[in-house]
Amino acid sequence: MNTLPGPSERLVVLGVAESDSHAVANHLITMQLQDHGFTVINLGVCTPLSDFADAADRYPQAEAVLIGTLNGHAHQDLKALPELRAAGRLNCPVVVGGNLSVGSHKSDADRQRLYDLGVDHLLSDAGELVLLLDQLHALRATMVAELQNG
Amino acid sequence: MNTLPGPSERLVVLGVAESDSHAVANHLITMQLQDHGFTVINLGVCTPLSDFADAADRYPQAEAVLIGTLNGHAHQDLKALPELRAAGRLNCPVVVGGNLSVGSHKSDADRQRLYDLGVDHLLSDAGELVLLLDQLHALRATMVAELQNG
Amino acid sequence: MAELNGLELDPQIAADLPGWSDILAYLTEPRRPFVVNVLRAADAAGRPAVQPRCGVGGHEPMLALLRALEPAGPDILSVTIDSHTRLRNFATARDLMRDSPADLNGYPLIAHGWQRGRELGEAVAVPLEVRHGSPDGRDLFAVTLAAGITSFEGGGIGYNLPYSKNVPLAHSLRAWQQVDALCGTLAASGLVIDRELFGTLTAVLVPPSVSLAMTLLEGVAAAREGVSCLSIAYPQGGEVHQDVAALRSVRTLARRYLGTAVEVYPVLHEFMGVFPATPEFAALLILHGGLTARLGGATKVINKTVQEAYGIPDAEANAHGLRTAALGASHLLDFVRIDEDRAAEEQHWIEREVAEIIEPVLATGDLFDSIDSAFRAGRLDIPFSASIHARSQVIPRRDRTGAVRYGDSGDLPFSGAVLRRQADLLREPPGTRPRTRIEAATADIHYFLDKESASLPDRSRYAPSSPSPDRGSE
Amino acid sequence: MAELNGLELDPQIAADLPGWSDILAYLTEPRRPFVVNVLRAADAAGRPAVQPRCGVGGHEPMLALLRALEPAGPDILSVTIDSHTRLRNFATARDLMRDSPADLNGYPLIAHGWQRGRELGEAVAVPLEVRHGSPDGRDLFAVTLAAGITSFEGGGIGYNLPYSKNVPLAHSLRAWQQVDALCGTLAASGLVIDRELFGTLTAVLVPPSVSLAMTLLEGVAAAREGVSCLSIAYPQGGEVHQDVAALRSVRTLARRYLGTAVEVYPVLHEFMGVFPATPEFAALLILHGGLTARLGGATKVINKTVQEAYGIPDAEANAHGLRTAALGASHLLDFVRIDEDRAAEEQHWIEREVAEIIEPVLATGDLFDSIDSAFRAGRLDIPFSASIHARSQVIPRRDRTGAVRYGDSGDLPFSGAVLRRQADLLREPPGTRPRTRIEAATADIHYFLDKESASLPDRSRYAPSSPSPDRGSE
Ligand code: B12
Ligand code: B12
Repeated sequence: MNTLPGPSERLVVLGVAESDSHAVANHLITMQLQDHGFTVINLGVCTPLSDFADAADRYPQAEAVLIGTLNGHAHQDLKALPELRAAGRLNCPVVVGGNLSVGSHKSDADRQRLYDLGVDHLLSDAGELVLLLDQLHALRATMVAELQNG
Repeated sequence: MNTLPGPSERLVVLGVAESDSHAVANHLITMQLQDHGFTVINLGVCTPLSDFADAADRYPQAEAVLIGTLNGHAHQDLKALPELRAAGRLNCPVVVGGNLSVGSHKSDADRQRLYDLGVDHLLSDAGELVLLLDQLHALRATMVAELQNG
Repeated sequence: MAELNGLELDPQIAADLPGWSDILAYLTEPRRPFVVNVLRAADAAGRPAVQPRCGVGGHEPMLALLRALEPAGPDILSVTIDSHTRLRNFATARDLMRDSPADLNGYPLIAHGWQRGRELGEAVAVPLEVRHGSPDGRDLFAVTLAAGITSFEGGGIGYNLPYSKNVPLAHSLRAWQQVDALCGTLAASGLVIDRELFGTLTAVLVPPSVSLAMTLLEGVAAAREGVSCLSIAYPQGGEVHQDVAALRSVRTLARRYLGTAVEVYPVLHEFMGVFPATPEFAALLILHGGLTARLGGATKVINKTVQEAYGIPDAEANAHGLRTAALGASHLLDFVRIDEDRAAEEQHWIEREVAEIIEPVLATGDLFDSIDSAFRAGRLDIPFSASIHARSQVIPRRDRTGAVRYGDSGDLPFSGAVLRRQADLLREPPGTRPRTRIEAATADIHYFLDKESASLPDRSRYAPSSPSPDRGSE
Repeated sequence: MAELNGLELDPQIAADLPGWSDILAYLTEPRRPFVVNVLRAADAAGRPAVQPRCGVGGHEPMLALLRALEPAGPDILSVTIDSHTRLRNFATARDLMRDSPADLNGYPLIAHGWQRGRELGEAVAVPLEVRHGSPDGRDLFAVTLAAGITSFEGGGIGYNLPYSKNVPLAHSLRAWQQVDALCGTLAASGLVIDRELFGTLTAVLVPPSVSLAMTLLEGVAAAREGVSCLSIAYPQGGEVHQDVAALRSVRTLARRYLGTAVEVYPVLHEFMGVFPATPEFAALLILHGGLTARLGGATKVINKTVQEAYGIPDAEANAHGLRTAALGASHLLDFVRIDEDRAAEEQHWIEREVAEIIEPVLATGDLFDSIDSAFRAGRLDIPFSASIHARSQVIPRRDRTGAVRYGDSGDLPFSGAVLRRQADLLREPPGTRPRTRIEAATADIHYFLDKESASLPDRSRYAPSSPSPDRGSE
């Protein structure tokens, strides 16, 4: 089969980082993704990275794990990512969005150290999320097709 | 005689620089010096430096020539000072006060180039004026006394 | 469990504390500044006290921050606590304090310890308040007291639902009951600790009657334990008549439900929603908050800063915000009148809505059980809850004046009159294009961003000089 | 003397000008923006247009300044002229333009020439106004017209007495008569040049009726020459009811004395006295000016900046001031009401005082002679005159509300009723310590500095980050 799965089959895992209780964007993103036909496994606020990994294990069809982090603690809250990946977990794309470091003067280093942990995509506006998910989805479909054909 | 002259005998020449029409400080300084017993020869606003020299010639007893300059044009408006001094004029202390250069970011160079023209004292607050005049006055009295005694 | 005068504590933390008599001795030193005195003076003068939020990870930087802010004239200074400490991840806070304190979004007071806490208080002349967001703040309170800090924010509802995912209300209410009880003991011996209640909740589009209902229930609980000084905070929503009415309601409702044994001070948290990014517009909103505080008779206002949209502010921006809020709250704007009839009408309805929400809760048996079961049933509720223990069936909406209304009041036990008025206020003029729930929510949440673009022409070409918004750096 | 359509000019300057038909052709190009259209639109919308002062010596820096300010959303931009050009020291202006343009406090338009003037207009989309302070502005007006600039500030009284020492009024009035006559000719052929009258005068403590009396006399003279668009500027004194009343009086008095053939637009110059030095306080005053403009129904407001106390502002501070004034004048502060009864009472008295000052002047023979002899006799007068041709027997004082009153009205022909009211308003409560004339004048002049120290606690410890006040650098 070469066709993309229907929208109702699309699923993502969403949540807010471990030390962070900012809930509003989480509520809105859930609505937005649902309106776009996604099934959203919403783990809510204050979610340790290991809980994200558990959810990803439970839903292997998840297209991505989406982690919001507003309070500036992104780096600390995602610190376990290399360890979990080394253990073969959280292998789907990890997309992180929000306000990514403490303070009003941001630097590229703040973003780089998140990439260094293994975060796949950094977004600062959830408005870009559906577009990114669609791109990732198309990419996966192409790869699957290549694997099947190759 | 070693005693200072009485206050009523004290006289200054006051005015505002050539291109400058700011009048309020000029009105206030006149009142202030009069209240302190000075005779004020007030040349008013927009007064070319040569007019100050003329007044100084006319009032050789003047303790100082006081020039206000608010509009930022101090340097240009006082440019003739070296020339006049070279011609043996304006030999009493020249005191300049106000806002001494164009713009909101002042530098020491703005002040230095006024000293370089020969300005004797720069004040930014007319409140310091009477004190300065008294100091100059005392100094002159000492020098006169020394000349007489020496 | 260890214990400090009725406060159950983590044994390790308790072990590090000084003795109770040492704590009392330090608190009673004559030069110890008490927040309650500042509040009394501000209230008497009719000029709101101004207080910034502030907290950084390192101890020296924290001392420097307090010292940098003091000349800007705060009446009270804050020790804002980092998120790990709030959530009792004390070990994480301690590790970060050691390895990269700048990565902390607040001051880890427990990790630094009460001795350093005393140094903070001694560094400045004005009194301090500990501001946090801990569903269970008992250990933090013990260290706060030991540090000689005389004001402590929080309550069993307002520091639970916005600040954690899954702490049962029964747990947080009992934790805060212990805090309040200890304040009661201290008050009985003449040491008045100010307890501020966080009516701001989830901050974004909080209907005034939801905010007031929660703080009044917490207030009843606190008063029962003998707390004698309560600061009741309300978050500025942005529509001045509504905000003024809400602040004025704090006093009438407190008299009605808390009696006269407790001193109650209304506090305004300057606009707590999504903040505009242009410095001039942000400054106007900060000034506007100060003005709102004064018009509403607030005793205190917590200022925002022009860096709110960007991240935790630096000291300079915070000092600027503080001064701007103070100017808004000063006599300079004495000439400003508002439509008092409109404010009075708002106040009437706010008081009525609060009564309809809390009176059934106060009427039945045990207060904590009653609160707990009301939340389960949705008879108490908050919008955009962080916690799974509130249903968030309440959906707020701004009306055309910008006032925050109930688009859906869920299972709040409102009378027909209240429900009809809310529906009327939100009725769109005929021919209005219907909006999706996300469009409506986003527009209401971005209210001041939209006003900002409308009022500052060509804002798109605006680029802030040094800090740039995170969204700009993408 | 050379001549341009009735305007007598310096022959050298005239020689450099393009022909009259070229000037007309350039002005009538369809894309030429006219200030009058901006004023009409602002008036219709009920939102004051906002305009900064701006002028630097070099041409490229001037282009850069205009381009830097445009994104901040001005409705009109200024070409502020340097002092040498104002006083017709064209040679000095030219030398400085060549050798050290940064030493000029404005743009020397005559030295740069009309071609560069056109480049300024073409660099931005909004129309320009030439703002100066020339007792005799004829040559500057010729270059302004040739540059295609459609608004020109000044008048025979307001651009003489504050701006020079010894230019006879007879001279300046006749110079401006020629400017007005040419505007009349242009208006007759459909090209409406906005003429702004500088009611700000000496800016410091100007009683509203003095300001209005002068601009109305100039307005009568201008209307007689056929000028069809007049902007009548009034300087914000700082007491809102008085300022609002003065702005509203512009419209009623203009109808009474100028008839309906002239379009008249009230303009507020944001506080023109000694400006506070703390950025937050300065910003509040700038916002307050925008609000005053809107409440008073001004068509335009000229903004100040947080660098006013320090020196000519940089582009960033000017853009900030512009945005802040615009926010003050925007719908955001719609909720603000003032005591309308108080404003109406002020307006009644301002109108009466103006009538008492100008009606005798308008009643007798030749207007210019009449103005001239009234100034000689002190029946017309301004405080703190720069010129020897006004007596400055008028001594202004602030009353306890901050409104500007007549401490001494000299020989202004006021009725007993007006004099009694002024005396009553200034009567000190019994037991007040009498002040010397300097103490009183200084306190009134430093009104906002004193409020600044009172409202921002511990201002003594305030140190501005980069620009520092000149008085601080001593
Ligand atoms: C409302 C609010 C609160 C409320 C939150 C209520 C709740 N439970 O939700 C309260 C008052 C409780 C609160 C508390 C705190 N807050 Co807060 N808060 C805000 C505020 C004002 C608005 C946030 C918001 O709701 N925005 C609305 C949503 C829709 O927008 P958003 O969150 O920005 O999300 C957008 C993007 O970030 C992105 N996005 C967000 N999540 C995700 C996820 C994914 C996967 C993607 C792709 C994108 C994405 O897309 C969204 C839409 O564009 C902001 C400042 C501001 N922006 O004005 C501060 C702010 C986020 N808070 C901040 C902080 C620090 C805290 C505290 C730690 C207290 C403190 N030390 O000051 C605590 C948090 C405690 C904890 N354990 O985390 C800081 C973060 C600072 C930093 N990074 O340097 C901010 C920026 C304020 C500031 N300037 O200091 N806060
Ligand atoms: C009122 C005012 C005017 C009035 C003046 C009316 C009049 N004829 O007097 C009007 C509106 C007409 C005006 C015009 C202009 N002004 Co003006 N004006 C001011 C303002 C607002 C207050 C000045 C004032 O009267 N202060 C009250 C007196 C009591 O204080 P003071 O003048 O500062 O004087 C104190 C000290 O400076 C000092 N001092 C002053 N004189 C002297 C003399 C001596 C001997 C001593 C010892 C001390 C001393 O002591 C005084 C008491 O402490 C200032 C800004 C401000 N400070 O808020 C701008 C300001 C001085 N003006 C300024 C300018 C540039 C002009 C113009 C050139 C227009 C322009 N390009 O913007 C024209 C001047 C035209 C010309 N030919 O000079 C600039 C100067 C900028 C700079 N240096 O970089 C200022 C700072 C405004 C600004 N930020 O741009 N102005």
